[in-house]
Amino acid sequence: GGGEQKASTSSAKVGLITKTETNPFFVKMKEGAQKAAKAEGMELMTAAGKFDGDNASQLTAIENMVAAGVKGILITPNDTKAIVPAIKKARDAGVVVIALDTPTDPQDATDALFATDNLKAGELIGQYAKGAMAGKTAKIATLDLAPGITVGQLRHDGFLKGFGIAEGDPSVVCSQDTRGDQAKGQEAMENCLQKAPDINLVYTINEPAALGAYTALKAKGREKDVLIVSVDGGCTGVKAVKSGEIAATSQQYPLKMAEDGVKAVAAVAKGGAKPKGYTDTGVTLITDKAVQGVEAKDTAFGLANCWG
Amino acid sequence: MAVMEATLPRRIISTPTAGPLGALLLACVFFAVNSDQFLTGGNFSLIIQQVMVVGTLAIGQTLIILTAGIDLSNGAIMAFGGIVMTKLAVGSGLPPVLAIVAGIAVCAAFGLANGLLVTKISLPPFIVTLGMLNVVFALTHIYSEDQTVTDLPAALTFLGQTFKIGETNVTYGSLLTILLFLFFAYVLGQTAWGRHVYALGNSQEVARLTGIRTQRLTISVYTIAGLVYGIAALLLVSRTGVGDPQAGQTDNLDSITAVVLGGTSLFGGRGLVIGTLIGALIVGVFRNGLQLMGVPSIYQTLITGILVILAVTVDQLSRRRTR
Amino acid sequence: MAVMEATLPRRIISTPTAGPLGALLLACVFFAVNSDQFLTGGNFSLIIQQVMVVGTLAIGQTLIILTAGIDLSNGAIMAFGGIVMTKLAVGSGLPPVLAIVAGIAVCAAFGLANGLLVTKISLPPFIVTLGMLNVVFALTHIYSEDQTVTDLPAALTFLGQTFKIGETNVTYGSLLTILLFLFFAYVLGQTAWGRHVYALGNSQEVARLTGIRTQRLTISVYTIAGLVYGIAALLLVSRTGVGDPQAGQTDNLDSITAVVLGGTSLFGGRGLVIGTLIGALIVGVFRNGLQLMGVPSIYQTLITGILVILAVTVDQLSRRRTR
Amino acid sequence: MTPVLQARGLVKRYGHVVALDGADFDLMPGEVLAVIGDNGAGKTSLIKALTGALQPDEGEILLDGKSVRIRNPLEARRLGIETVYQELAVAASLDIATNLFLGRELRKPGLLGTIFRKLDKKRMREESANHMADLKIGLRSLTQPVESLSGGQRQGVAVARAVAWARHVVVMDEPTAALGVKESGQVLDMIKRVRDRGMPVVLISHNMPHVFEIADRIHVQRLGRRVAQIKPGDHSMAEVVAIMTGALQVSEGKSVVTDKDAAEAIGL
Amino acid sequence: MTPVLQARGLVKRYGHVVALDGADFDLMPGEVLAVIGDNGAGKTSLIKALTGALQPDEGEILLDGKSVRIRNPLEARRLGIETVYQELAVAASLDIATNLFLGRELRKPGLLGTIFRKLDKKRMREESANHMADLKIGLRSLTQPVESLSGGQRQGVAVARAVAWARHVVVMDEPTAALGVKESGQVLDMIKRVRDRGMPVVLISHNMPHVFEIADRIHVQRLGRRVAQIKPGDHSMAEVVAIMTGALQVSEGKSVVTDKDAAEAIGL
Ligand SMILES: Nc1ncnc2c1ncn2[C@@H]1O[C@H](COP(=O)(O)OP(=O)(O)OP(=O)(O)O)[C@@H](O)[C@H]1O
Ligand SMILES: Nc1ncnc2c1ncn2[C@@H]1O[C@H](COP(=O)(O)OP(=O)(O)OP(=O)(O)O)[C@@H](O)[C@H]1O
Ligand SMILES: [Mg+2]
Ligand SMILES: [Mg+2]
Repeated sequence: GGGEQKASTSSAKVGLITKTETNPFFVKMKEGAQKAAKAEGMELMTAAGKFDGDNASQLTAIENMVAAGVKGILITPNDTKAIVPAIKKARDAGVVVIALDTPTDPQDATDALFATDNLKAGELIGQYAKGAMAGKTAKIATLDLAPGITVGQLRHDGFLKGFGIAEGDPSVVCSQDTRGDQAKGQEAMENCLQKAPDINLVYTINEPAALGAYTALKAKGREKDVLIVSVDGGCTGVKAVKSGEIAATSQQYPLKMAEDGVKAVAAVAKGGAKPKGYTDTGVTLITDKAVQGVEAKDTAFGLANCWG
Repeated sequence: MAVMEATLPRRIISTPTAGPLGALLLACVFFAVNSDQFLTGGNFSLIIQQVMVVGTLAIGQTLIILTAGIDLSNGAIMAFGGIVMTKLAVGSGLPPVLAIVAGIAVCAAFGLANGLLVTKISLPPFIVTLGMLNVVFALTHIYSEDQTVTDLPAALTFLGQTFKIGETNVTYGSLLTILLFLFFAYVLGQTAWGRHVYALGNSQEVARLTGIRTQRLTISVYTIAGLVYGIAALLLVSRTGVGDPQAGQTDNLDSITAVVLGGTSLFGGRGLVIGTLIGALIVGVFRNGLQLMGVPSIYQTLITGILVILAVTVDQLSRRRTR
Repeated sequence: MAVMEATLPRRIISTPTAGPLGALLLACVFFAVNSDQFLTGGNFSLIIQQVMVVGTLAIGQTLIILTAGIDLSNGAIMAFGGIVMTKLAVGSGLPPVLAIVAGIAVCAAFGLANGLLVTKISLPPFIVTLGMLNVVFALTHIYSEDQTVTDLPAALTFLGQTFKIGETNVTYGSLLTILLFLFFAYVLGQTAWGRHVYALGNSQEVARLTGIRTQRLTISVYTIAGLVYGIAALLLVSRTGVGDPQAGQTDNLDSITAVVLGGTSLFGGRGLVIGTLIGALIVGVFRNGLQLMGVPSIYQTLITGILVILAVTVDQLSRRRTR
Repeated sequence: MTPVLQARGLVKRYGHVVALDGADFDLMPGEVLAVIGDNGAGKTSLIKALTGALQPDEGEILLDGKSVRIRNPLEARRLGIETVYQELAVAASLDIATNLFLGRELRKPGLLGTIFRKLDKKRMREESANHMADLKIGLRSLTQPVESLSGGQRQGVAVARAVAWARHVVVMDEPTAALGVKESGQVLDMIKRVRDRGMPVVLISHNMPHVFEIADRIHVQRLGRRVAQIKPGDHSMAEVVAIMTGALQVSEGKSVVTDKDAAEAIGL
Repeated sequence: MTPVLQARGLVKRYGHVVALDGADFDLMPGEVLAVIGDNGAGKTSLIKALTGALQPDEGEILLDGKSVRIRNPLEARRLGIETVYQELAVAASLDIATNLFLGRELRKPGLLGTIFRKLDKKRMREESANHMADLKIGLRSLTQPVESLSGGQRQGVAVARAVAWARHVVVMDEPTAALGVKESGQVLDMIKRVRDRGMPVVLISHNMPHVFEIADRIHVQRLGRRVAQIKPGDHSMAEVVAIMTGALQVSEGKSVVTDKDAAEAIGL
């Protein structure tokens, strides 16, 4: 990383604050930011929350970055509302703040937003599932993130919307939090199957949870007749789509978000105008078994554009 | 003083695992009444599979807690071990078995490092393992580059295979976990090393004055615990079929919960590893049973919290009665 | 035996906070050399703002650890308190000051509950507060419906306001935190209650035999700690400007880290609350300094882990030398 | 004369061990009563029951002839009963002065004390120094933590505390066990002085010379019961030891040999 | 005759307290050597230094005339030195038999023992029963945890362990302090029997009658130093006490009064 080089007064600094340290999604984001920063001759500083939803650490990171004299901060907010006052302070101090991946609430609390629409990502996968089920009576398990985390909520809501059902619909027979963790996803699926052995559609918050679900289904010999759909688009996930373990996933583009973000800050540093508004970095449904009426790309495209 | 003979039922009640065992049975009865799917061989096999990783971690945790220590780094060490064995097995051309050995050895090495810091510089175990937690966590992510390792050779997933006992599928991993518990029950109860661990937990000074090499003993405990975490890593890998850098982040507290629910004292010197197995099962039964009953996640958390307290309360009250 | 008079420097070295203080100063020197922005009044004011929430939680944690207990639920209690005061202030028409009082009272009530469970049923504090952690976490999410509470009245964010000392902006919250530390240093060192807390931590049996009402004392400690968590909740709310149901999830371990880095023994009966302040500052200085140096975040985790161990090592070795 | 402190039929069981098996107890005004008995005879259990440190399963306790329930050591203390426990009830990390005043600290006069509840450490230190000097226990500094003292010095602190605060009865469970010859002598002197103030003292001791030197009466405990109450003058040391071990029995004030071999072995 | 165990100029400081201030020590073959001194005189520190439990800052230790460094209690034990420490080195939650064999457990014969390293609990229990019976300490069960014993019973366990294992020297720091008259007598008998086996015994005690009954020689410790070595026959108890407290000094085997008042006070 760029941290090895000592703080030099010559190059302008840009900060990247991700939700957590460890999700490959954010690792890819850092990679994109690093590449762009190098190209622009800027120094990148990074920080992260300690867990999904950790607002305090992000707040501290913003303060420290402002103290370190960054030109701009790119942030994927853990708490879309709670972070707003801190962002306002940073902007008051003359720092450009761009939200990546997740909008703040209100959205105009940041100078700009480079993001995918998580609700849309969920909707796509919901529509796909609806088509793929082809009129069969669905028995759905949703493997969600954790209580109160916006992304998880948006994707879940989007899925239901795309599938055409409301929260509390009886076809959802099992809902469980997994923290996006593979082992927890597996355990949740095992218990769901114990509870409702006839589940035939599984929505998961991300691909690790999906793979956990797959492992649980395989142990029961049910992996062939249950449809698993997911969101994220990491390389492991797309590979799993290719090999048929997961039916489809909504792919997002963290690398592009971060690259664009750094470039925008660099432009400001060079005296250009501040970035504005919402730039959709796009979401694509990846599957090799496309269904009518839902636009999708195949896994070859997915693998070429995946992260992680 | 007059002497009353201890009758057999009295004896059973006064063993330290009686309370936890009672709590476990009560929980089973409750869920059996409230869910049709609970009381099946398959479901129990499932619960054991679900608790085997934390249960195995909790064996190492029990050893350390018996010496009046504590280990906050065990989940992180396990995650690192899992990444090492899977990365080596998939990427390096090393035979899978050697990769497994290397992964377990790395875990033992971190255990050794904990032990050395605790003894040679006399640092409190809590702070050593808290620091180690951060160190190992960071190393895991740096070494794995946050990539999940997939397409594992069969040797690494063998323990996830099942065999049949009657109608029920049981994984080799579950069997290994049970064997590990029996092994450590034997070691703690029937060997000199085990007795010394208890003596050390009672009082380090007393153990030292009795001529026990307390430093060597402590180091051996932490190293063996590390080794057990390595086995837990293998169990985890075989269960999930991947090497996952995100694994184990809440397992430190979960393993401590299992140990304490099993009746082992956090002040050291008192407790049984079989109690830990029961403690791990209590947690697993609750999670499984509540889910079968269709309780939403957040209420599961609520109920688990209440029941952790309740289980220990039952244990405590049952002990008080026999006093 | 001959008696040597303790010379003044010798005395300073032998106070339990000397080691932590040394570690803190060393860290400051290091970062001052390695970053231009570190050694400014503004930056120090920032660090204090950043540690004030965990620092205040750590005051309560210190009280409990001094009694040989531990509190894993403090972050969760704070989060709940924060939600209660913000929801009441925003949604219920209650005057903001009453909302604050209600929030603090709720925290104190949870502290009381912890205390009652620890004393009346003699449960181990670790397990009580672990259960309570789950319970309060769940209640927070249920009560808040997972919504962040915004648009707070001024009374709730007043402590986030700044005033000037010389050139430097200082928040009222920072000031309150410092005052709290001084207050508890006084209470622990200069009042009978404080002395009794130490006696209790030395040995509950000894305290009981000396005629201290150990149950009442323990309950008062947990309740007061809860009250302090309530103040931490207010500090948090004023700092972030919102009521956040996700807050505080790692603050339990962070506050314990601060206490231990400050030289307080986890076995109870030994330690100073001022040490805790130093411990909290050590953590804050590292986070801030490493960030200013531009160290990538995963390496920050790595270095923090190493330095936690190192700081305690320095402390331990400095004590050994004076022996 | 009504006994100051009295017990009837105390029973205390630990699991299947019966520590007290219907023990009686009588302490007369102004006397030094020695309680003797083999290890495990239930002496400590008896005085713990009398001082609120444990709750007997059965039996009655009377103070000045009135039935009382002493639910905890604090209540005993309020009733003016001070105890030196065998396990040395001192807080290891606190200093001597703090230990002496633990649970009844002195506060500064004036507002500092009433509102700020500030301790008057200086005065407590001074008074502690006086108490310790009374006992003639040499200590370098009253501010050193008790854990850094030798076993005997620690015992001295516990004794000094009990004597300083007692208003009604002083109970001491083997106070001289860890003390040197000089210090033991000082504790015995102290006990005499307490008695001379008119306050009765209960002394548990295994040291027969001490018992015979100081006790007005001896309570012999055996197998959880009082088996005899005797006056030191009426019996020789060897006889008392024989009663303690069960070789002799006392009936109506006279000794009766029950275990011939044992009695011979001890030379009667 | 070369002394069995010898020390020259031992110094041990705790912060600014000097526990040992150039202490010498000599133990002759086959003798019972009593070490006496006031509380805090450094007796425990001295024998801890001799048995590896603490490292002296200065000074030399010689075993059978050869300079040795005893770095820990295990080394002392290997050299055949067994110690009963004042703090009762017993593990509270373990049972009596386990405590007696702690650190030198017996394993089952055959494969069970060599490969499976299985303890022979039955044999350890039996042998423990024998050792405890030797000491005539009555115990209901050898499987009860030590923490449920009375103070005296616990002390008995520690003494029994030391005597059972010693091969070269037995060191006892106030072994009878918590013991009853009968049990004390048994420990003294035990010490005599150990001496009769030809093994020297170091006995720290504050009980002058015991010391005069059993000691062949007396080492008087004062202010961290040995101030005298005397034979019980040569001096009266009062004189010895006076030496201990500094009222008398011994030069060339004869007592010299140094503190006239003090000497008068004790009736010399
Ligand atoms: N907490 C306890 N748990 C179990 N048994 C106990 C407990 N306390 C005492 N006992 C048992 O009760 C009996 C009486 O003990 P107690 O301490 O009263 O004897 P004692 O006369 O004071 O002996 P000593 O002279 O050795 O101090 C002993 O057999 C002891 O083992
Ligand atoms: N760990 C320690 N830390 C500080 N001071 C100590 C320590 N151990 C002993 N001392 C001090 O050293 C001196 C000698 O203590 P030691 O225990 O050797 O005396 P002793 O002769 O055994 O006394 P006693 O007859 O009371 O057992 C005492 O003043 C004591 O306060
Ligand atoms: Mg007793
Ligand atoms: Mg001593």
